[in-house]
Amino acid sequence: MTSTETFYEKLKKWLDNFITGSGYTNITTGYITGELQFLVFIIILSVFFRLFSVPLAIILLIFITAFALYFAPVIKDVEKENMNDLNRVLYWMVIYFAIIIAITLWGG
Amino acid sequence: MIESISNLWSIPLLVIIPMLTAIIVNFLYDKAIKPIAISSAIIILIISIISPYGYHWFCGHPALNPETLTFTFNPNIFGYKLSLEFIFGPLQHIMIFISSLILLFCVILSTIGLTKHQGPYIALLFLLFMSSAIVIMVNDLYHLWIAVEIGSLIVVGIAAASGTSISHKAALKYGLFSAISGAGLAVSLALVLGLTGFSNISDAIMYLKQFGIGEMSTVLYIAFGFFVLSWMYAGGLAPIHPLKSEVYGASYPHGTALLQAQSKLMLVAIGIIMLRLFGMLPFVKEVMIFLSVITMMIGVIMALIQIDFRWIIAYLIISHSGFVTLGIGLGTQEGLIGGIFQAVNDIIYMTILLLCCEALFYFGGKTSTKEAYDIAKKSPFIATATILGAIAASGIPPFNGFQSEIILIQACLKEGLPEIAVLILMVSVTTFIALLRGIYRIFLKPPELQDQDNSNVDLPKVLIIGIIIFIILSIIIGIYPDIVLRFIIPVVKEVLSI
Amino acid sequence: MIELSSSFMITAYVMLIAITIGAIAALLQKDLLRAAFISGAESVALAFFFHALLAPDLGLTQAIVGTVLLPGIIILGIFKTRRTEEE
Amino acid sequence: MTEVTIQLLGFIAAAILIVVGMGGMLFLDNLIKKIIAFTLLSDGVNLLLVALAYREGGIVPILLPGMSIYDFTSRAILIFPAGIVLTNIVIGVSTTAILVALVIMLYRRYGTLKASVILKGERR
Repeated sequence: MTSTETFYEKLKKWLDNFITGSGYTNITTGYITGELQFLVFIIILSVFFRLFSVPLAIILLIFITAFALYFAPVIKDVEKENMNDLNRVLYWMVIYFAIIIAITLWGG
Repeated sequence: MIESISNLWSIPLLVIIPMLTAIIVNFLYDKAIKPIAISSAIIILIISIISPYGYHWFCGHPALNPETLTFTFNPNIFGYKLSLEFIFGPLQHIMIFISSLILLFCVILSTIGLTKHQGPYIALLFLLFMSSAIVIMVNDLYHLWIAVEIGSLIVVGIAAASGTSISHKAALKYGLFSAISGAGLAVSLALVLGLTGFSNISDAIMYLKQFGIGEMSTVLYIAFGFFVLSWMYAGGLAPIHPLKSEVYGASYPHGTALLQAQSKLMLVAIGIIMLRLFGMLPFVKEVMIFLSVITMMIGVIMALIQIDFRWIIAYLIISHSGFVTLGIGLGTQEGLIGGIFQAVNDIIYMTILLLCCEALFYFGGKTSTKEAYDIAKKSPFIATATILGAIAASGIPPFNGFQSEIILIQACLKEGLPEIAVLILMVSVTTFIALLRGIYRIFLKPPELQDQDNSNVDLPKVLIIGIIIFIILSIIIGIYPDIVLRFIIPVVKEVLSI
Repeated sequence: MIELSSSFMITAYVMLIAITIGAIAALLQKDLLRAAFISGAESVALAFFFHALLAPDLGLTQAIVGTVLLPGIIILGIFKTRRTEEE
Repeated sequence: MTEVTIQLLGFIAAAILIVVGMGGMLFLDNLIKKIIAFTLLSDGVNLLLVALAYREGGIVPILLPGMSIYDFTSRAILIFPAGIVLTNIVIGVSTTAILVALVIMLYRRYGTLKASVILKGERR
């Protein structure tokens, strides 16, 4: 199998992931735009590591890009995390309280 | 500003008139509701315009002597530093003016749109205005906490008033969290009170500046954590934004206009208080910036994949409150000016979009992109207004969104954070894309079936007048930003000078 | 004066235990009606604690609100819905 | 070893109430149980504020006839948290009432009290 064909297979799989499920029909454009936006967002966020060290930031950037492309489409997971389920929100709340308690114990 | 012992007349009126109207309107019959509600909304608008600047004090506590750093227990009343205080300054002037303008249109629209349970709903609208007026005027932790608690209860009521099962669920979720975050805010109030002994925020800051924090920085961090929790909750920041976006999407659009004005006011008020109280701790500003960046992006991405116009706007409101908090989190002069100015602009252009969304209810009540189509042929005015609102929201000159976003971008570049400037641009562009998807589907797509009834729909005159007024405001602020900035700049200088 | 404060101390110890047991027991009950009653009893202990902390006015308010009003509202809700918890 | 005072006991009881109430609100599934946990939580916050106001050897802040005002101001416990606690009790009652009303309305529609069924996420 040549490299062109594998690339084609990858792309087809990626598109199939959109078309199955609720992403089909009139919000496919929204899904694809959101996907690209999110990738760019992650990459830009990872650039912030340059405030500590520039070479490490470049390595981190490459790693994050590779991971994001490997796990694509990310938008499905983003949507699941942003569900209006009460337990989702409670999960974030528990994490938040865990951070507060960690600060308390660490500082005290 | 000259400090005088006499209280300002307009501050208690701004709190009491909404409260009295709410009580009266709640018990009245249909016919009498409309004139009383509208006249008292007009009175509030007039008071917010003509009121002079000043203070209102409630009670006293022993003053801190700056030289000896001891408390003076002087029974003489003038020896007390008055502690529970409200301020009516330039910031309060502009914010309360805009939210009372929205209140007026909301009240009139709800007298037209609602058929039953008008009285309690209008009472809730007035109480919501009252809580937002208190939260922006407040300078002590006690009234801040009361305003946040009452505000979240009223939000629960307004969300439930819409009457569908989605809105009931949204209201219940929001109510359960109001319990947690209200308790958290009370705990942080208790911690600040225990650390400094002052409930007045200016006094507490003076105490912290004079004595330093020393060993107690952990306690201040916990207080900051609970403060941030109530900030996230009241303003709808990530990661608990699904609560607030659901409330925005589930309540009536004109109610959402007032709700988003209130939550922007809460964001500005609590954000400035947090910046003043905890600004000297390390990592505080970074936490605020991080939260706002996440909110900006997640909100706009979620707006892209919605299929209902109401929910698109709901998530865009979440996303654009990220701008406000970003400006406050930067903590510089440009950042604060940009953040507060963005809050004003945001309230205006989101109100345009929400009033257009309200107009869709008169065309059969369908706001989903799957069900509604070809509204532009029925009402070209609404289509034009929605497109103008979308342009204003995405920061294109000559509308007002441009002016505040350029200030924010400059502030980010000055701080050495060009990535955030890029993100702001991305969010602006994506806002336009997300809105355009909805606008194309609803207004411009030709009907699939030909058996459409082409009967004329009479939009209420007030709705059209409201949309026109807010578009004019948007254009005027976009061309002459100084008419708002001259209210904001002195306040920002005063905040940063303390 | 010393006896008064030591008696307050004993009150505080007893009420601390009562509050802890009451709070946990109220949440562990399967029967919601009984849980509401136990939370009312916990409110009484809290009212005594307020008294020991030199806030008798708050103790009175808490006693009235916590034993009558709050369990009343919750019991009203239980009568309108269902009495036992689903598994 | 710090000396055990009433204030310390108050803080301990408040911490227990806050932790139990918060845990109940976060982890219990029954909606009525969540509301009961909320009343415990607000009780805990009230107790924290009242314990904050306490001072050792203090008096109840009521100015009795014949009491010197200097003596009163130097010994009376803080009056300010009492105001907050009174407000909190009232707000707690109204919050509970609103939540119970919403739970009743949702029970009529769904026939269950489980939060994991009623408040499940759904695609719009």
